[in-house]
Amino acid sequence: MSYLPILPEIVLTAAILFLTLVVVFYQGENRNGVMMTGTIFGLSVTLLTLAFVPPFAGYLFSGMLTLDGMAFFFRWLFPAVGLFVAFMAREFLEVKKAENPGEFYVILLLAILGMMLMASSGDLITIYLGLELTSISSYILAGYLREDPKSGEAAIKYFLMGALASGVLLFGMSLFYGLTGATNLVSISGILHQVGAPPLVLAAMVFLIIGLGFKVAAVPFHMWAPDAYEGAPTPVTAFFSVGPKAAAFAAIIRVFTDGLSSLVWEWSLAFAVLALITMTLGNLTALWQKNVKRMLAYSSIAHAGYIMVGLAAGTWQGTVAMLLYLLAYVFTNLGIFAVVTALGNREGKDELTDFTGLSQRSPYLAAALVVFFLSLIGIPFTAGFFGKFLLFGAAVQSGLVWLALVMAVNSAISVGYYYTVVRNMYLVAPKNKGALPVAGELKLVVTVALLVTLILGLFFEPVLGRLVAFTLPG
Amino acid sequence: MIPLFYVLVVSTLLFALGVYGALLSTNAIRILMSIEMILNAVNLNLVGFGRYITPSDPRGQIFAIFVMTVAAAEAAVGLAIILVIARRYGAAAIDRVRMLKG
Amino acid sequence: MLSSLIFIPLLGSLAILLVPREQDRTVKWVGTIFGLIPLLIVAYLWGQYSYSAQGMQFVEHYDWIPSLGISYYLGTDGLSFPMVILTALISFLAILASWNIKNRVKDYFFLMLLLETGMMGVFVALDYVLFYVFWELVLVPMYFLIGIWGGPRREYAAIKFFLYTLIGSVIMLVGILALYFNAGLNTFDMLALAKHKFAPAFQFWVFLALFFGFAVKVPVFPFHTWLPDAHVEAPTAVSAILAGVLLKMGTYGFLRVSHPTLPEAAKALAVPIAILGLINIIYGALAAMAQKDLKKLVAYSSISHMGFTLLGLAAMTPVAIQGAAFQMFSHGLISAMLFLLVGMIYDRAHTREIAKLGGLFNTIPTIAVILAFASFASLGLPGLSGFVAEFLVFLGSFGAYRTFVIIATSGVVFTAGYYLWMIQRVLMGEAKKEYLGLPDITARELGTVVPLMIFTTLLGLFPSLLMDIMNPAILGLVAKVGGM
Amino acid sequence: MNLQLLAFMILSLVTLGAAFKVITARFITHAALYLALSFVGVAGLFLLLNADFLAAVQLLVYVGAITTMLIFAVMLSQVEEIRQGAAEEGFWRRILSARFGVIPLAVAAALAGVILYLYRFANWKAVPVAPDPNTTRSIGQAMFTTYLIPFEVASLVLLVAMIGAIVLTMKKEDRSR
Amino acid sequence: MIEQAWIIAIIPIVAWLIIFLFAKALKEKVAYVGILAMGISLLLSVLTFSEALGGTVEKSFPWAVVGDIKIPVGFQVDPLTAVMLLVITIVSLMVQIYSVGYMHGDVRYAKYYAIVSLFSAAMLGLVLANNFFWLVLSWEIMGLSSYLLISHWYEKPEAAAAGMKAFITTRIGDIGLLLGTIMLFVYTHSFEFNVIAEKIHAGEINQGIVTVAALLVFAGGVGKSAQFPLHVWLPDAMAGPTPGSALIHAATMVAAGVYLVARAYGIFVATPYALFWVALIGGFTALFAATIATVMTDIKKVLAYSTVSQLGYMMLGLGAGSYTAGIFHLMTHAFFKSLLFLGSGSVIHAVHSQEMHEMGGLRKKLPITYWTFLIGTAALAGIPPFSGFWSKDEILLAAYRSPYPVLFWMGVATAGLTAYYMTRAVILTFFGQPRDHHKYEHAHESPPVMTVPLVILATLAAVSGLPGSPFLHNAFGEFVKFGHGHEAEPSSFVMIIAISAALLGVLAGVAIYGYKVISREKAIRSWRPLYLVLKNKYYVDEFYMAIFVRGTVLLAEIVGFFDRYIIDGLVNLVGWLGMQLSFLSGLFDKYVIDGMVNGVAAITMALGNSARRLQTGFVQSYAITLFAGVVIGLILIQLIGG
Repeated sequence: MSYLPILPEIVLTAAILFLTLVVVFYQGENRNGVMMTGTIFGLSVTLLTLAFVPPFAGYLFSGMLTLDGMAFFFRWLFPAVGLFVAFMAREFLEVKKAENPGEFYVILLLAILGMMLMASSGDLITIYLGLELTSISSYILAGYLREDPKSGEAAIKYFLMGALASGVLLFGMSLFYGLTGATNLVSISGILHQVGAPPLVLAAMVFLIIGLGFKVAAVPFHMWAPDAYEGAPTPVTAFFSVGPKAAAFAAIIRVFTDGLSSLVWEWSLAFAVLALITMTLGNLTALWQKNVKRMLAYSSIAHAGYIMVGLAAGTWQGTVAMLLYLLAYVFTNLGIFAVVTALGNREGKDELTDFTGLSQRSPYLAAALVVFFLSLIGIPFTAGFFGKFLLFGAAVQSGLVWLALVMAVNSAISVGYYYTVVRNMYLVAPKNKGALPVAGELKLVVTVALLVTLILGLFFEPVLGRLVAFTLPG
Repeated sequence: MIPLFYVLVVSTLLFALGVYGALLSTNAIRILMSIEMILNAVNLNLVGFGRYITPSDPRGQIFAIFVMTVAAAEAAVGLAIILVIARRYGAAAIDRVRMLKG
Repeated sequence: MLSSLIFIPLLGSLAILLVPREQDRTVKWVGTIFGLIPLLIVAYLWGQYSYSAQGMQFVEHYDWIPSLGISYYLGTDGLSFPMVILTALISFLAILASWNIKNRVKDYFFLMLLLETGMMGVFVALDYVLFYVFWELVLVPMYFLIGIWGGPRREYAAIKFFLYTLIGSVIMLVGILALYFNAGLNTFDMLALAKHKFAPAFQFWVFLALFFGFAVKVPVFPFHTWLPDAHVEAPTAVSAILAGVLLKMGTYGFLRVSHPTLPEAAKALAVPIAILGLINIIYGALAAMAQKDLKKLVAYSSISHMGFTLLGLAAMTPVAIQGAAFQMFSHGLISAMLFLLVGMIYDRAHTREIAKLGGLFNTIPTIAVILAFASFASLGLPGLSGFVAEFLVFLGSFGAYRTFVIIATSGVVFTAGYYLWMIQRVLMGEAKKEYLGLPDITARELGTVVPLMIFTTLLGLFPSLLMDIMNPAILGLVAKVGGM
Repeated sequence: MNLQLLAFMILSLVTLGAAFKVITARFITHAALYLALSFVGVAGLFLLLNADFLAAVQLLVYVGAITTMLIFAVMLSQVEEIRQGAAEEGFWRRILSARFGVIPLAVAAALAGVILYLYRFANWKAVPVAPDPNTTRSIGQAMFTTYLIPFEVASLVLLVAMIGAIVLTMKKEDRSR
Repeated sequence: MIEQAWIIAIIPIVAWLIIFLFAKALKEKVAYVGILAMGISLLLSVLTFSEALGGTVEKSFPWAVVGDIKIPVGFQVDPLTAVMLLVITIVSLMVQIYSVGYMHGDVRYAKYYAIVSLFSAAMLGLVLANNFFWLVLSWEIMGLSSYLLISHWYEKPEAAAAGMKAFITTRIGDIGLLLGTIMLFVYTHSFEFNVIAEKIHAGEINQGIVTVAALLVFAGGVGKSAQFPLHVWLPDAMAGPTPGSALIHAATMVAAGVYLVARAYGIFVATPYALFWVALIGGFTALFAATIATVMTDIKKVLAYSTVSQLGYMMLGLGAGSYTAGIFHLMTHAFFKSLLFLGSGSVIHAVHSQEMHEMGGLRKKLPITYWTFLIGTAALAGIPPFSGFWSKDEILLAAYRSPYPVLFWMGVATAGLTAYYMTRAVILTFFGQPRDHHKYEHAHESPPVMTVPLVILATLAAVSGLPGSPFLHNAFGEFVKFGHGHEAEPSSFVMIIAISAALLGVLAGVAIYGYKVISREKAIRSWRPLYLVLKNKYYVDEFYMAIFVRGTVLLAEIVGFFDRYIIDGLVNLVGWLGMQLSFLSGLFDKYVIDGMVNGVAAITMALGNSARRLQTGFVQSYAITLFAGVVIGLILIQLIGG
């Protein structure tokens, strides 16, 4: 049983352990910088090894891992996300004078490892463990700024709700174990096909939907998200809105398409309802927000709603649409948060009013932010447009025309709150004068995110082609 | 031989008690305890199913073991966070923690 | 060649980004040059254009996203080529007229060239997604142009413009997607979808969705309230483009998309569209008469003139549609000229209040004479392009809507009324002392207006210049729709 | 009424009773101890369900580690309250009050009711085979073959918990010794 | 030459361009450019006239292809055109020469000459056009030049107002012409007069349509030739420079309406009903205008109303069935009316006032003007042997022969009144004691450049009647006739009546104003109400102003208000309402809503607000929603899933 297919994970673990030692023993003054370069190096090597690994390794370690196209997609996406967040974190940690900046990176890498496992697991146990690894690291990251009361509050709320939700998830998993006698997804789906859909199976499914739904911040289990996003340090919020959320979606796809494929009618309907409520409530509440991070939290909830439309379609086109939308959403959001971090590092707080006159203070960031918002709304020439366009198509093909229309209307509503930021940036004179000095890495992150959003918007074909090839069923 | 249904009844009641505790208490530590109870209920479930559905295979118990380890880790981190809160708000009274809202 | 038309302005806008912020003059020169090149290309294309060829010319067809059937498909025929000429001409003149912009010159010219790319793209795109992409692209620079450089209530006008058009275009997108999925040809190619037979009931709903998207742009009666605000608040050059080109995108949408693809629905809804067109004419003319602000008067006159296009569209006889298409081109020239002149007056007198202006014939004679010329062109004096368009629309729609045409002619009288009343109050009378020292028209300003005057007169006397281009396409369209 | 059933009854009562006391105990320290008792009850149940290794682990991990940690946490966070012996005031009043008392009770009861109702209908595919006598060996064997990956991940979970706890709580005493 | 007759129209356009472009350089010399051009055109017209005696010519070239129809451009030269070419070029030349003196030192001298050249070109183009499309084109350019001319001295507010009034009133008429053209085209698929006429004769179109079309075309004529309902603009048009008025508002442009009826006579003949209306309106306008002219004190207003009346006369002639009579009177009228106008111009030039009461006894001071004015008056009044008598006689003859005797008596009454008010004008201006001595002293004869054209026109006014008279055995009738031109045999009765009406008018004029046998004041006092009505021009202007102008402006105000407050308001109202709603819902909520514009957006804000307030920030409530969600989920899935 060669370990080549999981080489990237092994390399990442090695990097984690090595960096832990560095944190303990390196006493030099620029701990923050050194740790960041170490993390960057570790993640880059992981990405490199991915190139040598055969993407279609199939079922490994007696079903614990299924390394198919989707797993490959996520296994390079998450380290990339890690790179972005690492770049964003350095200056933030320095500005906020966090006590122990080193450990931040170790916990971040652990979280990423957890997410990669979630995406490529073939067994309920590995999903649970991957989920917990990511969640626990997230609780810690949320509360990382000990002095900041908001960070503590965010952590406690996230922790308590997270623990309860994983309790619910576990209960569901135990029920499925009881009903099918197996924890491996493929065997579960085999047995379920014979068993059909007795009431208890449906109940177990509900537990799973809610347990994972919580992680994705689907309404009505989203309550923790706005507080956690607003309270947590900005790079962590960036990570939350992109990392664990995408991993949770990966887990949902894994569980529902591989495991519960026989109940496709039931859970697609459930997700359709969830999608409707989530996107509508997310958009509506976002209109009111004064704090940018809280507004982005609701926007992220709304986008979770849009992604769920892919699930509601219940077809492989839906899955492809979801993956692509996630890709677009991930990089656009990272770009936005990079700008928010840059501004946050200078202004201290993240109120909407701090964005006034940004177009004069740093035109590049302002223009980038406009492009990112356009991508989130789904204006053409941006990645977001094609993401939404595919979701729209998948929904219509599965007959959910009403859901597609709701998505269109929601996109129109979302213009409302993005517009207020753009208005402040361009049409209102800057509150405090002076150009905004932006750290090098943040500019790098914004530029890369901008490039991905635009390139995806324009040359959409290669990405779609490869994605379709990977995730074809069977 | 104890019928499976009885075990499930006990685990469900324990689960319900855990949930009731979590919703009711205002002291963070008490909520943590309730969470532990919920996890215990799940373990009971797992072991029960292990015994009756797959007696020859230790699958259930292994799952339970992993749940335990995670529960331990969770408790550790949870308490650490609670201490951070306690330093700020004195007692771990959750209801005073209401800065983030709206 | 068409791609160069679209992407040279884009190149220009990027080039401007490289020019350092404080060198206003270089920014202006770069802008003007990149404005001029498309005009030269269009002239060259006009030479190459074969009047007899049926179907599309200068076609460029590459796969963009084959799995979804989206292709980078450009082409132009009798319907779109005049619009391409109009866009190139008016964009260049608008850029030329923007030389007196003072603040944030670099951003201004960047947005102007971006706007030109968007407009050019709309008229040459033959793929729905490409069409929608350029349609939206026009929206963003327009919002900023009005929002940043506009008049006192610019923010309100800008967001009103943005919301009206965005909602319109979102509903239009739903219509397009409905076409795409219902046809099941897995392609967004306009011409292919036009050949596909859709069920009449389905056609009706999609036509309504598309109608809403285009009607906001034209603007058709109930959705027009954004136009006066947008015009009054927009800077001169921007409102010249807005009136000159943007309004034509709506009617172009009808001719290129709604009528050929959904003929039954177009025929069924012909009468309501004719009525709306009629309301536009009369309502626009009367509202113009009541305006106190010179620019608002011209804005409402645009609504009235676009009413003629709608009437022509509804009649669907070759002559009527020819008249409508001719009106699109001629109104583009005339309204752009009017807005440029109003801008010149505003730059000098710093007011657009008709009551405050007066005796301009003596104070700024050249501008006054040209404004008189433009007003006469606009009220449809024969010998100028306005009359030819209106006459053809009347001629073509007389058969189908006898009573509407007769009522519409009253609109012509009202138009003559408010224009002459404007000339009397603004241009004639004693020279007012506060306007005595004003400088008359500069060479640059003259350069922006003279080409438009020449074109208006040429087309008035020899309309065949434009009609020969349009004829084959229009005959094809009418044959496709089955005529009234 | 064979011996096993009786033992099961007793242990269940112990577990559930202790659990109830955890929630309703007026002093947080008492709650911690009741929790430990509940864990012991559960360990006993494990024994009955032929999960002897698990019972031992339960006792070690839950009763030994987690409860002690809880008590430490209580000591660190509420040392003054405990010194003055102030119980959480108005405990019972809160239990019965609408906002805190009734709604949680209703939710929990409804949850239990629905689950039990569903259990009644479920037909479990029980396998009448005798249980595996030597669970510890089979657990050990499976742990390092089929469940190797989860095992490694569990260790990483523990690692992250350790680092996290240290990072969050360590006082800033002078590090450069 | 007849083949290239269109050159006649092009020369003045070239002159207009030269003047327009090089106005600054030429300064004074613009006049010579205009006069030279018109001279050449006159020569060519004479040539064309001589060739036209031989036969008519018609040529057309493809001009524009519109959809499936082809619009041709073409010209034709037939007797009517030939005569009109001559008349236009002669009068235009005379006016341009005269204007050198009259307009000397005017602030916009070049602009004046540009307008006159442009007008002449348009008028020549009109008579040459062989199809409705180009007719309408030159028709409107004439309208433009008349507008420019009337508002030439736009510093004066009444001139600007008069210009606008002229343009809009004629525009209303033009709409009729336009609709008529379109209607004819829809049924005959052609714009050319001859083709349309043939198709109508062939009976391809039913009678009703033709009548309506004819009446619509006639409406165009009514507008341009200032016939009854649309005559209000001509008197006010006198605000323009007199020579211009002489050319445009006396001789040629206003005659275009009559020319149009003549040119489209083929259509009118096919519908007797339409012809009757033409005659009726013509007759009525003639009488109506003549009565007003009798009380006018401004010399130019008298001539203006006289023109309206004489145009009515021509329409009467055509309407009564005599194509030749109408055109003959048009020719003679053009000469003597332009003579009278130029004469009055030289009087005004001399005394710098248009009020006849400030004149008097100018006979000695302005001998040439006096004698030429006298000849013009005689011609207009219809005193034999002057031209007016012959042409008026022809029309009366036609009216007498026509099936409606009332027309004849209207004509006779008008003839009488015409004689009366012209005599009154002559006496008031040239005879009696000078009423304003200061002006009398300064009065001096106009320079030769003004008097020479007067003399030429005077001779023409005297002589131009002869071709239609029996002496030259009705040469004019032979040349200019419609179809085979049935000529009503002359009746001595009509001639006697006509002469006696004229003489009676002159005697009445002399009696009242010359020897004051009947005192003017007593006459006015006795018919006070009639006098007032006439003085205020039957209150037609006031009526139009009240109904149409005020009505339109009021309607415009309503629409403007409606648009600004109702439609726009609807959006804002809903927006405002929505905000109030959400404000109420957020009453105790301190967040101020960031003024969302769109009503729909405001409603979504209200929904958003309530959703937002669920987020209490209290962990307990989060946990409850989580587990409540679980319970509800379980129940729902059973209901749906089962």
